[in-house]
Amino acid sequence: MLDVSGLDAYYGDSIILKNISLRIKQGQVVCLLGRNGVGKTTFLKSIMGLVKTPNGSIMLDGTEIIKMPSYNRALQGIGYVPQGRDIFPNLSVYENLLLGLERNKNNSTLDESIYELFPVLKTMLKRKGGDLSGGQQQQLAIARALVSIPKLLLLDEPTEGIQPSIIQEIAKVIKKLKSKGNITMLIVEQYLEFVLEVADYFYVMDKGCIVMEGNTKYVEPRQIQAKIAI
Amino acid sequence: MKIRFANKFKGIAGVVTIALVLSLLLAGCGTEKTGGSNEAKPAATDAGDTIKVGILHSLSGTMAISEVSVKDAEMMAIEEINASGGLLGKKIEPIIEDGASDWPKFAEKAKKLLQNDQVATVFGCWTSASRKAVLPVFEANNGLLWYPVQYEGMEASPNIFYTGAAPNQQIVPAVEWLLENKGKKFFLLGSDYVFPRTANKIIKAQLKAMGGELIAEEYTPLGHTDYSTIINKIKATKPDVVFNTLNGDSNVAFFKQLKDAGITSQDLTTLSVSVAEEEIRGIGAENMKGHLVSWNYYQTTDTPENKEFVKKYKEKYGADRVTDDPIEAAYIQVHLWAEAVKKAGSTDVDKVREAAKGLEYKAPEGLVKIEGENQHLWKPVRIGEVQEDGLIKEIWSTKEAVKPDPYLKSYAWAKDLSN
Amino acid sequence: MLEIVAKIKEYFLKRNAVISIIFVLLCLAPLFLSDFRINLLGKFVAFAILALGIDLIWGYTGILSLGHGVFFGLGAYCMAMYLKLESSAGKVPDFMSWSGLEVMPWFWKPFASAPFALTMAILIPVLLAMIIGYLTFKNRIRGVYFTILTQALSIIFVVLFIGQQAYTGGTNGITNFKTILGFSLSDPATKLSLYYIAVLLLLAAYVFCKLIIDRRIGRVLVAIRDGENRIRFSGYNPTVYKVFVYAISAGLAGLAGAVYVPQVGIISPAEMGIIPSIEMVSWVAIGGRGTLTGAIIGAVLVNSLKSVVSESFPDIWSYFIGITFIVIVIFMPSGLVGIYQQIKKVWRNSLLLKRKEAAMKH
Amino acid sequence: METYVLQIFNGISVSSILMLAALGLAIIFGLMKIINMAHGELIMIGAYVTFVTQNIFMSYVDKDYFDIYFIFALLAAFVITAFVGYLLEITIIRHLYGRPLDSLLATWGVSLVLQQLARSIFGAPNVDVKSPTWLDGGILIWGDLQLPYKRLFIMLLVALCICGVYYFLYKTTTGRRIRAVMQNRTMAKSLGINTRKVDAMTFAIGSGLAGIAGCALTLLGSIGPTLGTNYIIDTFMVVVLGGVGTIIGTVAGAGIIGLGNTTFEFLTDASLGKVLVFSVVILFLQWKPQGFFTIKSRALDE
Amino acid sequence: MDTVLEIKDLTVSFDGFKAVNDVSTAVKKGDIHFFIGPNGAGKTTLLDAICGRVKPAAGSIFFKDCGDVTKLAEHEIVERGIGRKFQVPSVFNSITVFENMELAAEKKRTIFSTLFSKLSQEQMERIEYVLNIIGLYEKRFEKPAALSHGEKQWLEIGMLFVQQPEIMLLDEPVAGMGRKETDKTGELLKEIAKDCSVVVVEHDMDFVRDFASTVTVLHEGTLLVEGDMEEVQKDPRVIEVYLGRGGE
Repeated sequence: MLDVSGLDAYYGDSIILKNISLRIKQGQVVCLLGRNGVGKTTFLKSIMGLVKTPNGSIMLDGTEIIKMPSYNRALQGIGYVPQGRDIFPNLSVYENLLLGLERNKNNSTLDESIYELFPVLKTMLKRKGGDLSGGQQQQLAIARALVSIPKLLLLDEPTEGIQPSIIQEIAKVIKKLKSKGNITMLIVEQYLEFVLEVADYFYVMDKGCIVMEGNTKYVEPRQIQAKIAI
Repeated sequence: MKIRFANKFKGIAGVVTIALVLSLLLAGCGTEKTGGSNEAKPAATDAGDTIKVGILHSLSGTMAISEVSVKDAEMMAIEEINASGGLLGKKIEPIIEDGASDWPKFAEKAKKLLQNDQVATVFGCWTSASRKAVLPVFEANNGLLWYPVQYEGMEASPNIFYTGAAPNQQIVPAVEWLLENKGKKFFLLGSDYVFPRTANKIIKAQLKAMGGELIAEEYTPLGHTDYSTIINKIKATKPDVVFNTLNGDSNVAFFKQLKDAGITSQDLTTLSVSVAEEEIRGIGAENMKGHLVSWNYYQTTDTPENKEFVKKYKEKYGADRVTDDPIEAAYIQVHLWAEAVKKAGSTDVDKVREAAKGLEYKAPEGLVKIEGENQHLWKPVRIGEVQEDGLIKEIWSTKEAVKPDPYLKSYAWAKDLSN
Repeated sequence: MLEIVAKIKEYFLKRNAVISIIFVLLCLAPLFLSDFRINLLGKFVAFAILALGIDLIWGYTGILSLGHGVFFGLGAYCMAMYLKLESSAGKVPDFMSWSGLEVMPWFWKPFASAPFALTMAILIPVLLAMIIGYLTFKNRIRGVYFTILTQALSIIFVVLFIGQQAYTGGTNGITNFKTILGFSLSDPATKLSLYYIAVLLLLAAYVFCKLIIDRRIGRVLVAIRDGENRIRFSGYNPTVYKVFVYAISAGLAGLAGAVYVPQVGIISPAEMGIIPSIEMVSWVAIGGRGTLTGAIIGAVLVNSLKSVVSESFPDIWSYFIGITFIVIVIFMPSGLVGIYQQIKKVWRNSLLLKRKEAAMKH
Repeated sequence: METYVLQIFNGISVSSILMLAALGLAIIFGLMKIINMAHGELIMIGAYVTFVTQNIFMSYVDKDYFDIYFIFALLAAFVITAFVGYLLEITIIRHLYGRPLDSLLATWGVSLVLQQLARSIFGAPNVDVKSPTWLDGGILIWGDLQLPYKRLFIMLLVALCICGVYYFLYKTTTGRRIRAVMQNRTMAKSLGINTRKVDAMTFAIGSGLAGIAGCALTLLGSIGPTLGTNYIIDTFMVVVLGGVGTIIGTVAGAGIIGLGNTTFEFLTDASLGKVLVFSVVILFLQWKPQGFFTIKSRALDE
Repeated sequence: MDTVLEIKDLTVSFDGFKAVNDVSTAVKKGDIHFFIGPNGAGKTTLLDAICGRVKPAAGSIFFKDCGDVTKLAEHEIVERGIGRKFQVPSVFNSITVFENMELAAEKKRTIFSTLFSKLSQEQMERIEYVLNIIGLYEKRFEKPAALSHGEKQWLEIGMLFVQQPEIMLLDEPVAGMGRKETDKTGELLKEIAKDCSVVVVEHDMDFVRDFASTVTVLHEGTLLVEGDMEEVQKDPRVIEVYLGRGGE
């Protein structure tokens, strides 16, 4: 499904990622763990084409996308929920959702089923995105990424700065999506409990390299904790 | 050791780079070095096989709309002279400078022409402001400026020849004519700068002396684009005559908007002193039809010299171009200077000035003569009406050329105006 | 003794090599250039004084003012009033009588004194800047808003000066000066002295600005540029500093105006307008904002270029100026000095690399 | 009485002209944070396009149909100016996003070049555009009170443009895309929006509106290379006074400046009127530094 | 312990929306006082009100013996001894780490003194001392752009510390930090709390648990519970709105 190999990424002149390789199978929920500043977010950005990636390859469903501009990658079926949510503050909730449809050109009507996942959104369609609370914005951002049913969903720290009750809800949504099985997810997280709850497979990143990977079912949380904490 | 050397090297490199840049820059400034002497007499360059003359007009900025055509006319006259064998056996070489509608820039370029290029004379300027800016330069360097535009008078520098109308050759007769033929109540409208303000001062004195009545006096900033309020004021005060000293662009807005307000030349007499054929092209003849102007020359002026002049000008610059008063004045001033040089046998400023006194020339506008006393021209005065085709029909004119009187000394009512 | 010499050497040849060369060249220029060019250069030196002020407020503090023409103009008018009065020899100046003014207005009278005029040339811009700055900065008008507001300011002054013809000379401005302190303005010796005075004042202005930016206040200004709100929470009141730097920069502009007028011989309201103000900023942009040397180089270089190009291509010179300007602003935002520093950096890096390689071989 | 009624009409008329000239600027400045000093020159291009269209009609179209040239001119002015705007965006403006003060300086260079270009192509003197005969004259209300068709037409045109822009920005997919890109470029990109295309289009539309303004201005004023310089500062004042980024702000800003200008001019004179209006604007901004209408957000950052 | 800061009936509103609604609380001397609550509960706004960034619609804030500080400008409040750190690290990027500290350290902040005064020996020592505590002594001549995220946070805390405030307001000081950095920050706070009171807004519950002496829970602009972590954690309302059903 997603096959990254030998990827380097630069931020300005400084190299952030060195020779990263990572694979995700269809329908899998994969988590990328690591301390702050090791390049997890940069990795998602490099899949999205938001940072310079002079070397390496990113294959999505057998298509090489590393040379494509960001918007084209989105059109290939990647949904992206960035750190800090990046809701359009002066657009209404409804308009924010509609923008999620940019990816499938022909489909201009919103599928009502999205409100089943996030009932809270239905009650505030007319409000401005910027007026929502952080947790609501996070839900809106995920909903926005989901409305056009992406092949691959990238979630960057979905729990950061969110109150625990909403984290629970988000976890529920992810599990629900996973059970349907038609979506592949890559989640960047620091919150280990959350990861173990939702993910099938994990990678741990440190200083721009992958240092550990494995199946979440067979791993001792302490082992990961050790890798992250050092 | 190595490090030390590198540091030193680096320092030297920096110094060299900067020195290079600066010396390039100074070299750019100092294209010519004139022997370091500041007593370099301009106009003393009879050596060589050309006579350098300066042409100094605004080729960019807001004044370019008027001055470019004037420059064209001067260039045409120079070419004529060169084609007919030149002057004193030499070709005239024009050096063109752009005053860029900026008065200090005019002063700078005048200095450059006189001190650096040592030109024999300069043809140039349009606005009074630019003339006032260069005047001290010409006086200090004993240069010679030929100025082709009608202006507000009150000036007679020995270093300037004024080939446009003085107030008594345009404004004063026009007011007199209006009082006689159109009515007593005057509305004075002008752009907010020196010519309109001074012209209106003259008009006010004249109205007072001749039984006219001043209804209102309005000034708008240069580049003003909306005249609806002024037109409303005109409507409210119901004058007999609007005496218009607006400049350039503003005329377009004024006449277009006047027509839209439903006021035609039948309803209201306007007389303009800064609108000539060239400006009418920009305003649109349909907007100005029937309105009056006052000048010394029109494209339609019926003299054999003019037929020839118009033909040549159109051949050179295109059939759609028109001639007008400042263009004609610019054209003849080059010839006047050439005649004076011939007469003096030299391009020396003092000699030319002396030779020019009383010089007569058959100009397109009729016979003109340089008045030695104030270096203005004797000119005929013509009042005209704008026609449908954008040309101007003469409806009244003085029998003969009028003597220039920049200080209006011959008018009793004007004695308080000048000092 | 040797130590002092070494220190002086270090100071002028190493740490301030560029600026030292500039001043040496400016002092030697009369040996190479004609009177006319020296006169022009003198004008550019006046502009350089102004550019220093703009650099202080824009380059260091990050406030873009497009109203510096006003301060320049006010300074110039103060000086012009003095020159005009001296030339009129006690009579009412010519343009006043054209406008129908019989008696000299009261506020003109003290300008007959040169020291008074010169003081006012600096003081009036400073006071105006303090008033405007205090109001706008206190109300936290910033960035683009301040810039556009200063444009409105320059329009107001231009229209006002044009409209008050009897007091200001209207569009014509004030011109036709004869003498300064009794010396004839057309005398080459006077001109040369004026040039050297201009260079001297530029040096003074440079040292003054350098003193400011090398002190802690210089860091405060840069900090305001980087994060105005943050500096409040370090306990500094940015309003005071902004007003201060605005006033200093206005004062330098006024001084520049006073230096400009006797050399050029005219000041008109057009010089206070928006277009001259934008041009002033462009000098600093092209020279290199945030470095005092850049401001001086920019002012002299851009104006020289403009003069030369407009003389060679009077019809189409605005193409050159326009395009140069676009290219520099877009592709070299740190200006000529920035390019120089970059070259230096690349050079140093390559030297370091070579040294490393050499060390490896050992 | 008539005088006062007409004066109010004049005020509204001046406001509408300012609105038309400022609308494109409001979009470019408000959405893209580009201070386009060449906006006046885009207006000038619109005016020259009208001039050229007129000449083409004069040469190639039957006299009876000459009058409809103006409709074509409006369209042509929009399309061609938009195209010039597009070219500017892909060559110059593109490099200036996020540097508003630099954009001011660079576009000033652009305006110098465009002015000289107009001078080279059309010559320095003003040119004449004949207004269509169906815009001659005016509605006679009573007595002397005549409201010129041209001014009424411009008011109508402004109303249409504002409605059009509003509809376009807030009701169409493209408008939504534009707003999304302007609020968060990176996120818009990540959602599959081609931001480069949207940038170029936004700038082109802002420019196109300037073209329409230029076309309309031929009805009232002069057409020359320096046409734009007469409007640029007034339009900036409108945008700043109204508040950046809101159409309603532009309307309010233009209304205040237009009415203020004519009122002060009526009471004093044109020069003093201008001084007074600008002074009032400066004072007003002391009170409300962000202009009349501001986009409020809880984000307290810069 | 003495009360340093007392907030009385404070209300802050944005266009009618009450971000902080009638909140009263107090900060004691030497306390590390945490404000927690869901997003949008008004925590940041509360800090903004204390340091003068927003003006309250009603209520007052008393600081030491300075009286009500809500009427003062930001820099005046800083002079009284209230320091503030923002969520996003905001240090001055064009000047060096040392110069950043210098700007904060110098107490005389008038134009005249910035023009003429130099740092005293004592101040130099204090800057060096603080630089050592925050671990940036080695990097003091570098520009902040070269620092890591965590180091920038520490630099900003250091800039506050060197100001010698009596109360320090920190907005999410450990956001974006790893565990180890977070712990180090906690230790830093403890060190700081020896001389001054610290108010922290934070989400990281482990961090709160480890270092809080007092915790105030805000919810939708109002004060829900106040007490030590033990009490707060047990409160059913807090569990309901914040900690979530599962607890932690």
